Amino acid sequence: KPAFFEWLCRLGDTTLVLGHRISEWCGHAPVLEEDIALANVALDLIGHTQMWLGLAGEVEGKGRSADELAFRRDAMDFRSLLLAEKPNGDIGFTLTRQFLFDAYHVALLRALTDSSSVRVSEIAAKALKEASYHLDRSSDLIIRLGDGTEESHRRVQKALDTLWTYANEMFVTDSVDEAVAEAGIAPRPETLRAAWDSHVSAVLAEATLKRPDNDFARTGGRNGERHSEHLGHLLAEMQFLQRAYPDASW
Amino acid sequence: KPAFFEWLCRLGDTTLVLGHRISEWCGHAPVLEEDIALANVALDLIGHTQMWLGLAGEVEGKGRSADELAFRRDAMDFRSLLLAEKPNGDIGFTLTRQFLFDAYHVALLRALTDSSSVRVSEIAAKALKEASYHLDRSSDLIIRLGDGTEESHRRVQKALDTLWTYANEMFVTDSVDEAVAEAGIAPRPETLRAAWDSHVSAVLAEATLKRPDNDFARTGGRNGERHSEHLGHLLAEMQFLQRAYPDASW
Amino acid sequence: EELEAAFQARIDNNERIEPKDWMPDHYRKTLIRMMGQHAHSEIVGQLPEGNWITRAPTLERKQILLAKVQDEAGHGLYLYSAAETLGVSRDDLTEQLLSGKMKYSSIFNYPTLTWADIGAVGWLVDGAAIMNQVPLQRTSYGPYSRAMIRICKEESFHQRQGFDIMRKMATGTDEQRAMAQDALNRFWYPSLMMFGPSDKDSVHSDQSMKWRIKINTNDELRQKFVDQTVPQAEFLGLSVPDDELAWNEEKGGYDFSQPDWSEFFQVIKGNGPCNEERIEARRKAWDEGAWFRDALNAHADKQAQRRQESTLQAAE
Amino acid sequence: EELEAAFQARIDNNERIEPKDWMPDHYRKTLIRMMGQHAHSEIVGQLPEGNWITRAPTLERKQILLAKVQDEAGHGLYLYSAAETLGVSRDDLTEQLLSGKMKYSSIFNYPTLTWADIGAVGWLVDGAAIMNQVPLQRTSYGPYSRAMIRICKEESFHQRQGFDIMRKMATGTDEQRAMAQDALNRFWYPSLMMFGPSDKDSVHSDQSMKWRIKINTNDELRQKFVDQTVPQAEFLGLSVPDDELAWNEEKGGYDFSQPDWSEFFQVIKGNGPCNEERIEARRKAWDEGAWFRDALNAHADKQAQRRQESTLQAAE
Repeated sequence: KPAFFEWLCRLGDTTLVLGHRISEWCGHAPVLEEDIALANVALDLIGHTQMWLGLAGEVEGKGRSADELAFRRDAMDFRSLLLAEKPNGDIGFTLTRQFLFDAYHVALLRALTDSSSVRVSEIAAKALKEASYHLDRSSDLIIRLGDGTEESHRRVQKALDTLWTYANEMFVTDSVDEAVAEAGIAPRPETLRAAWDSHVSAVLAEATLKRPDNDFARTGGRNGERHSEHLGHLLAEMQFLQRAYPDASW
Repeated sequence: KPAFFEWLCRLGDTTLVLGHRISEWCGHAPVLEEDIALANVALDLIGHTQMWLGLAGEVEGKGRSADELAFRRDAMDFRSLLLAEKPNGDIGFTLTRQFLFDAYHVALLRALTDSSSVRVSEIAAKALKEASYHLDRSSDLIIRLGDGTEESHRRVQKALDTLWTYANEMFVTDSVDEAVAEAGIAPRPETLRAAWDSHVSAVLAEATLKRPDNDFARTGGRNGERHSEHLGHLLAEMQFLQRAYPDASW
Repeated sequence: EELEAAFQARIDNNERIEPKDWMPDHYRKTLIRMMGQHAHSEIVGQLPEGNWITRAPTLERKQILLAKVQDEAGHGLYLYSAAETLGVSRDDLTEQLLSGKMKYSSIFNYPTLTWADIGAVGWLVDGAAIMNQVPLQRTSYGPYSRAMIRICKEESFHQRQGFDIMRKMATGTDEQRAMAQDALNRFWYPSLMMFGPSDKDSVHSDQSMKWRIKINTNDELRQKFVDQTVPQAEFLGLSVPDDELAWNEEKGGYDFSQPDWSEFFQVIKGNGPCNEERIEARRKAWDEGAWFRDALNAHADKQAQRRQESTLQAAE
Repeated sequence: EELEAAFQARIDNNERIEPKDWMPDHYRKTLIRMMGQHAHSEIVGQLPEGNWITRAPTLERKQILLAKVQDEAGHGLYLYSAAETLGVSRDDLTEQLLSGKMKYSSIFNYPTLTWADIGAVGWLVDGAAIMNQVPLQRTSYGPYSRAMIRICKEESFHQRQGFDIMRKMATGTDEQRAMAQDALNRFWYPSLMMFGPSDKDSVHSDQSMKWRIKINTNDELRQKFVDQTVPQAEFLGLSVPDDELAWNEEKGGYDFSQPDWSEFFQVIKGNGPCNEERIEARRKAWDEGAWFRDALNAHADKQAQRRQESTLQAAE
């Protein structure tokens, strides 16, 4: 039970934080089509957050709603991937981060459609449609940017090199994952690596980008042991109204 | 009384917000000497804030401390100058903002040393020493940047043109100012303009910079009627701990 | 001259003008200006609302706001496309926005300072926009008219959402109520300004009405807006910041104070609260995105070349 | 050889080496490396603490933290100046930091995540730094020794302030206590790493000790740090995250677990939690400030020229 709650927070916090990051682009994207597409991705991710944290609240059984989990926990209690916490950088950096996440997200959600938890499999099925669309889009853009100009190639390659060790966190299996895997709720993260690798490698090849070879995994986000400094700033902004007006309803 | 409180908040909120902005430079300045100097200015301004808001709390008589006023009021209740709320931009922008403010600050504090309120005149005397030093420094830097390279000249001129209409807010007199002036506590802001103009014009001339001629005053910060969008973001960050942990003492 | 007469006859006959039809040069220019301004307003209009996406108070409110801002970008897209049928490209229009040659609605130079402002923007600003736009569904230029039909449908949805935020705030805690009243105070007159100066001071109006690019006068629409909005404010328990406001039985509408038109002209001149910041944000997005747009073009060129090469090879 | 012997004799005689004195090339290089690294650590060390200035919980805490970060920049300044006496410029050293050729203390690659971390940094990190630095007041190179004397005085003040934050947190609400414990958990082992690898794995040590650039061994200092810190943690009611920790009567000190040295080497390699972000922040400050430094130089040149011209005119 606590493992299941914890694991749900890992999902919901990651989509929340990443959705927040993406939403920071609203009105500031380099082309109108990206303004629309990024808002759409953010919207989907916040939708997933509602479902995952909603379920987390139910599983916890203390009557906390998705909103309470989202807006009333401090950084220490968050379980978001470090990758999601990374600031946006330029649009190439944002799309690279998205691509690395989307490939993992799709592999994960696909596996979760077979979850022993009906609730999990239902949510996963809904989310998978959206995530697949995100992945199509980000894969396509990585190919176009990687195989675009020298500058776009250089920028995306640099983003990839920077983000790689953060992406590796997605495939680290710990005791929470073991417990949830035991219960048939979710796959061990390490088992998602092969599918991820094959999709990512194929896209990078077409994009003429070099797959980084640093296997080191920067960890601490998903297990909550050591987040990035960015998370606190993000939450200060995100949670302001709920913190400043705890008695209000909106 | 309410006018006096309001007027004290105008001072204290402005030094608080400007001190916050300056402190954002810590560790990010272009030379080590600026890291040190900017931290020093921020430190002084936060010190002034403690004195002004401390007195404001006393005058209000509801038992609110300087910290409560600083960390538990939302944007609507702030009375900071729009100039102070402006994001830092590059170091030239920051120093231009500082120069325009310092020249006003010195003129104001000098006048306040003759305040009918002993408390005000005491605080002003203390703050004046520091503010005079700030003004010497920022004046000197404006001269060096204005009469430096073409690029530095262009950057500072642009900052000046952008900030000018915000600076004009410092000299707008409203009913609060009238009431406080009636009581001999403080001068009417408009009376500070001449001293400001003469210092600013002299420095700009030496800096080979052109004095902007837009007399329009962007208002709404000092009277609280229409702040900038920046203030809310700044407060979300600044007030996070006090908002998230209302029962804690630090 | 003959062409012009025939053109005017078609308009008088309620026919739609389509891109390939002949049209007077001035008609084309006026439409480009209107549609461009309208498109720019949607784009710049993302900014004041976008300012609160990261601080939306609940997940649901965040989703609603994201969807709304996304719709606005979508409206921008329809309108630029419609303008392109008149022979002006989106990039051209964007350059004109950034250089200050073309304007956007002045209302977006006002800041959003509390969450209630997001309600007020939906309720008042979208409300005023709809008032302006509903008649434009029947405008004489076909692509513009069709874009407006799609847009109006979504806008009225946005307005209801804005009103819903206001209702929550106005019936919430004391602090929320204060925010709601403050938002109304700050957005009331700027919303009235959205209809433009009084008819007697308004340029370009006559010809535009003859061409059915403009359907109602500014003052008509403003009156209609006030008449619709005042009862809503009463329903919310908020007071409209106008001491002169009074029901006038005779005209069947409210008497109300005019906004401060000198403020309006200052805002247009660039002295609004957020003018620079709005344009600066858009310029930054445009300039910093240049490499991105270049890359997509370069890739498209490469792909085209590759297709051509493989066609040639297949033909050999 | 003779020179070297005389040089070593002076050191053995506890004399200070001064900039104009002859010194072996390797002594100079080792000192440049040490002092440069030390200066860079002060500069980079501004970042994790600077991260909380804008969120400090009270005005007084904000002032204390500002003053502390300012002191660190000041220490950087002393140390760069002291290094300059060895013939290397501050700009050179900065370039070497940014290119990765020179290091800074690995501890600053760890993030500050809660307000308690600001306490932990003062208490543990400054505590460990002082342990390293106190002996350096007696180091053989005069300018370095004098810089250390100034620095140590301020550092011990910082350490007390850090401990004071921890005390407030450890005796505060449940949430504050949890933050304090969490900060100790995260900073304990990285602080132990600050003394460097165990003596048996440490390079450069012997020669440095002979030259009195280094006074104590890494393990000696680490033991001293643990012995000093454990009772403080007990006083705070916090538990040191080490199951092996136990008082050893015989050696008159604590037995404790070694940190995970593979983590240490990963951090040095660049895989610490914040390596890129730290260097990126410094690089950005440096690159974006180039125009500013150029302008100050250009102005100084102009002024010098003007003075020269007016001197010439006066002479005519």
